[in-house]
Amino acid sequence: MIHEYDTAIVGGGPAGICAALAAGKNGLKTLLIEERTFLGGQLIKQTHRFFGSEEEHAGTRGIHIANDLKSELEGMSNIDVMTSTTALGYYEDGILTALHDEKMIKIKPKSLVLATGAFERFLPFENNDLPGIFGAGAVQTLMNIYGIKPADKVLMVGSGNIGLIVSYQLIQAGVQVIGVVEAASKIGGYLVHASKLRRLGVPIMTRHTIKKAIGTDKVEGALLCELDKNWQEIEGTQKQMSCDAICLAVGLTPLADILSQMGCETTFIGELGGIVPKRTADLETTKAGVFVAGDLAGIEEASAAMLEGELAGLNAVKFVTGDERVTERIHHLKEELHGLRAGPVGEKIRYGLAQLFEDSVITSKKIESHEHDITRLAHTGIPSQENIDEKLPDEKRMIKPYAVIECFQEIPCNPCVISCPFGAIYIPKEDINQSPIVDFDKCTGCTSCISGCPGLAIFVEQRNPEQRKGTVSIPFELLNRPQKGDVVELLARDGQPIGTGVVKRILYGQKQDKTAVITVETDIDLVNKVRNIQLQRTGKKEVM
Amino acid sequence: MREDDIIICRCEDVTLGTIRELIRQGYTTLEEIKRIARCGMGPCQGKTCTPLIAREIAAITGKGIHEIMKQNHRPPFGGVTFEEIVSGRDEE
Amino acid sequence: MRIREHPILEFERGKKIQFTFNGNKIEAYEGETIAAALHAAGIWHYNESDVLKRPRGLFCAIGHCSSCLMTVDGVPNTRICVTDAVEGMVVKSENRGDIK
Amino acid sequence: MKSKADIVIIGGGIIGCAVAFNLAKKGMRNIVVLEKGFLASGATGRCGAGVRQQWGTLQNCLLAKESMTILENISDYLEEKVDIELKQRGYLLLSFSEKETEQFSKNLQVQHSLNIPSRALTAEEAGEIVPILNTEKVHSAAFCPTDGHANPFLTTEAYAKAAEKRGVEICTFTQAKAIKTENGKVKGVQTDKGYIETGRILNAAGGWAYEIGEMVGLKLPVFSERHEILVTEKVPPMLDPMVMSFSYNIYCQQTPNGSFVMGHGPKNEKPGHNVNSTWQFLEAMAQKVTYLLPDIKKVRVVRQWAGSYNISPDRQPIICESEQLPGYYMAIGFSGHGFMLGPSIGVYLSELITGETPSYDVTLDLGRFARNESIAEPSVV
Repeated sequence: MIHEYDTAIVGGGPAGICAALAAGKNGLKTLLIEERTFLGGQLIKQTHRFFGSEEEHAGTRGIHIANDLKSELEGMSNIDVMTSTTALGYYEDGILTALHDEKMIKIKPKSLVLATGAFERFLPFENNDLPGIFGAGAVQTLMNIYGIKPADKVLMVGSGNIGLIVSYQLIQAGVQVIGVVEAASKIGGYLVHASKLRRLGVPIMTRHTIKKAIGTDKVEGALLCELDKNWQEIEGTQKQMSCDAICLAVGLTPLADILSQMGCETTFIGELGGIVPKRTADLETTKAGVFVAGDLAGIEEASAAMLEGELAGLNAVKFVTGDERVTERIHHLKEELHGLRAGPVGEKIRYGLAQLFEDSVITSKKIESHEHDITRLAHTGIPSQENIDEKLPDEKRMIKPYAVIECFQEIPCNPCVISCPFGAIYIPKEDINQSPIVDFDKCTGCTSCISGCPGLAIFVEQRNPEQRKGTVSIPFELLNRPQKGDVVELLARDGQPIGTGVVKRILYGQKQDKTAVITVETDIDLVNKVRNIQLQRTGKKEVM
Repeated sequence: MREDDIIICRCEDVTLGTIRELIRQGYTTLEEIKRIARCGMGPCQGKTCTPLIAREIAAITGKGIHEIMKQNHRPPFGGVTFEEIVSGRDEE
Repeated sequence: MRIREHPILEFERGKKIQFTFNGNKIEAYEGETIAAALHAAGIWHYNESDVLKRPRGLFCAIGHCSSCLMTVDGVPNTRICVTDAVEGMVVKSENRGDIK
Repeated sequence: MKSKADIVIIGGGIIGCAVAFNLAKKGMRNIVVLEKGFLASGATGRCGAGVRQQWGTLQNCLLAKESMTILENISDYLEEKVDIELKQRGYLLLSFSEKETEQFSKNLQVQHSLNIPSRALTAEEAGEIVPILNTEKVHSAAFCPTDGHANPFLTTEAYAKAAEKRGVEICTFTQAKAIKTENGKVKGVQTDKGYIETGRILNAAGGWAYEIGEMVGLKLPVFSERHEILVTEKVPPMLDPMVMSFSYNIYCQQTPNGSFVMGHGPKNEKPGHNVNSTWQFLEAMAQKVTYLLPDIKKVRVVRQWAGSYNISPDRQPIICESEQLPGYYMAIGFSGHGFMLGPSIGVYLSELITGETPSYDVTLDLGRFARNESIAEPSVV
């Protein structure tokens, strides 16, 4: 038999689910197929809160977004979901074959949305196939889906968002990360993620690469070297590090095989991740009625994938029914996407899309860095004192609690604005890409914003010059959470110990959603230096 | 650098040394290299090796990656057993 | 090793089951893939590669690379990273020295 | 690219490369091979790779046997150490009826006259050679242990390399666009990379043979037809010889690396250049092969593709110089057997071109159809 549908969606990640919801809510008989046993794609491996705006679920952890989307799907009777189902091929008679329930089934959809996502790149170095070398996705799958510790000591290769986030997740899972290696001269991912790692004591080695994995039957270490400006090894810079696993996070490539087999035209655009489909701004490929969304359309953040999914789904609705009522929403989604990509971190994707749409105005310009004055931060993950000073109120104001937002890079994100009950945080020009600013006249130092920040980049300080003491409140989402009254070791932005302090308050309720807000009291001079704490090995409660 | 200890295609065990030698011999398309070295014909169907080989071809020949990355994708993706095909045929 | 305590996540494990890998008993929980259970048991080295006889183990964990193929209940080339463990399953490494 | 040549060969498959090598070996200089893709990118590289000597007509048996002899000694023949992955593990032909068995015994007589070591088998004996065979409906079988298969891509490459060593210019990614004639003679070939002056051209364009005929106004009696094929994942050895059935219209072999390659002849296929794959082929193939070789049912198909058979009226190749247009040679209409006949056709055609007495006494000219001398080969898939 042949299963007929108005639209079939291949891939049950964020883009595919949003496409299915958009199609289903507008009355299409919809089929969503997903290769894995579960829906959610990469979302279900994401323990961090999402960046972006409220519309893309910003401030919510990926795992929770996945659950929200799944329960929305469950309520839709006109959407059939087939998990453990692999799309096998698309044929000239419009039949999509899929492996489902140990059968090769035939599906005839009137329109198609491909949201097959991406796969991880591999890296050539000596012994790159040794057991213990894992893709970042594999590491995330093991620890975040199955709850299995991937290794004891891991070297991360790649400092894009995936490399940085997975490193942090490894530490959350109790794994030691011995360092992050990055061949470029600057950290690739969001700098707030890098700062998060640095204050946990993880070195980020820019302009370094892995030469060789050491070991016979499994990884025992890695040989690294430094690179010059031409990406060549600098003699005499080899160094060996001991580890039991090497995690590769060197980028993603769109999974375009079924798409090109279908005869949709593709093109190579490095900025979008490799071979990508040619498609319109409405995400329609060169084959009428075949749409793409998510990483397949170009590697981007999950927030963009969700918007694209809905956009593709609505365009499928328009294609099948001719219904114009979705047009307004389509227009809105395109504006949202435009907004997400408008800032400096969106430059690569803008440049890639300009090549796709042959926009010579943009492609004639070379990508330049607009990141002013954050050079040290971009190289090391640690902001300079000048950067930090800009974020502080004047000295008189410091006797009352105030928020310090150590967010220096223009990234599309605004949960801090929403989290503040006093309206004290604002983003200039209402441009989601601008860095947030604290209005110290309104800020009460209530710490609401601390656990709301996806980058864990907000701290609340207060200084008491008379007693030469002060307090600092920090976000904390690791194991071995200290208790009130504990004497803890205080760590600076580079993870180095700088003294001790006493835990005065812990907020760990529903509102914090597992990101504890811990307030420690310490010496006044350390207030602006403390960015992490850890239980002292012998640390016992202070005598109260 | 020991090119023969650098694996490009995990499925068919093809090393960087082999790929570079083929390119030097004049095989400068993915399809030719696939047919000679079998990389891309294994279980993963070229997902991991293709971008790496394209990069090598580009580095040695000076061709743009977009020119090189043209190749055919053939179904059934991920594979399907004969039994599963027959079961689908008989599905009512 | 299985993670017992995690600052963000809670793992709901299924029923405890057992299968064999190259004759050795391996414990798993229902819902875990074979690869996940092997990893938890500390088994990283799966087999030797076909031609160059290099040691191989888990790599992508999403069924895309060919690193984890094993014979499961007699079916060769099973991607153990996307195949759930089942009570009593017989899993064997593939060393294909006999093919040439 | 040369601007002048003694012959321009259109098509870089097994035929074009084998002819080029043989001509060069005979001392012809200035040979150019034009190939619009890479070598063996057309029918040669898409074929089932088998080489069988079990035919029903004497001339097919002869050409196949001579080809196999060349392939068996390919390194000596090309004067270069090459590996074409030749494996001679036999062809097992299955008969499912009295009538087919009768045909097999007639074929065997023809084969034995050329000392081809084929023999008749009972169904049980067939089952011993292929233990996974379902012999339920098998009436009898025929087996030739020296039949086998080789890697088409490596074989074509080996010929091409040997030809290049002897001065042949092989232009890949170069397409013949037009053929210039003057006063009924071939004058040259216009390619997308320039013009080559030549008095001789060879149409060895496989699936595109008709179009290369049209370039000079010839309506060649050939058409292209899609034939599909599939390959499985690698599994431990299960099947030694190539198994073939004319009544089931299928062939199936397990290659040395462990994967199965199989295909079948299509029904009601429209002539044309469509080489898209179909799901219907997968279903038809799966049904047949799981019946014949039940143990294969758990093996995964990992890739399917199609290639063009260039089909002639009697499903036999047409090898000759055009009577209307001297200097225009053709090696077309192989109807699915170009790879296995390529080596001997290379010899035969080079002799035709240089005007020598051909080594083989065969009738393959275009005129045979007008003379009602079509070849009646009974055993084709």
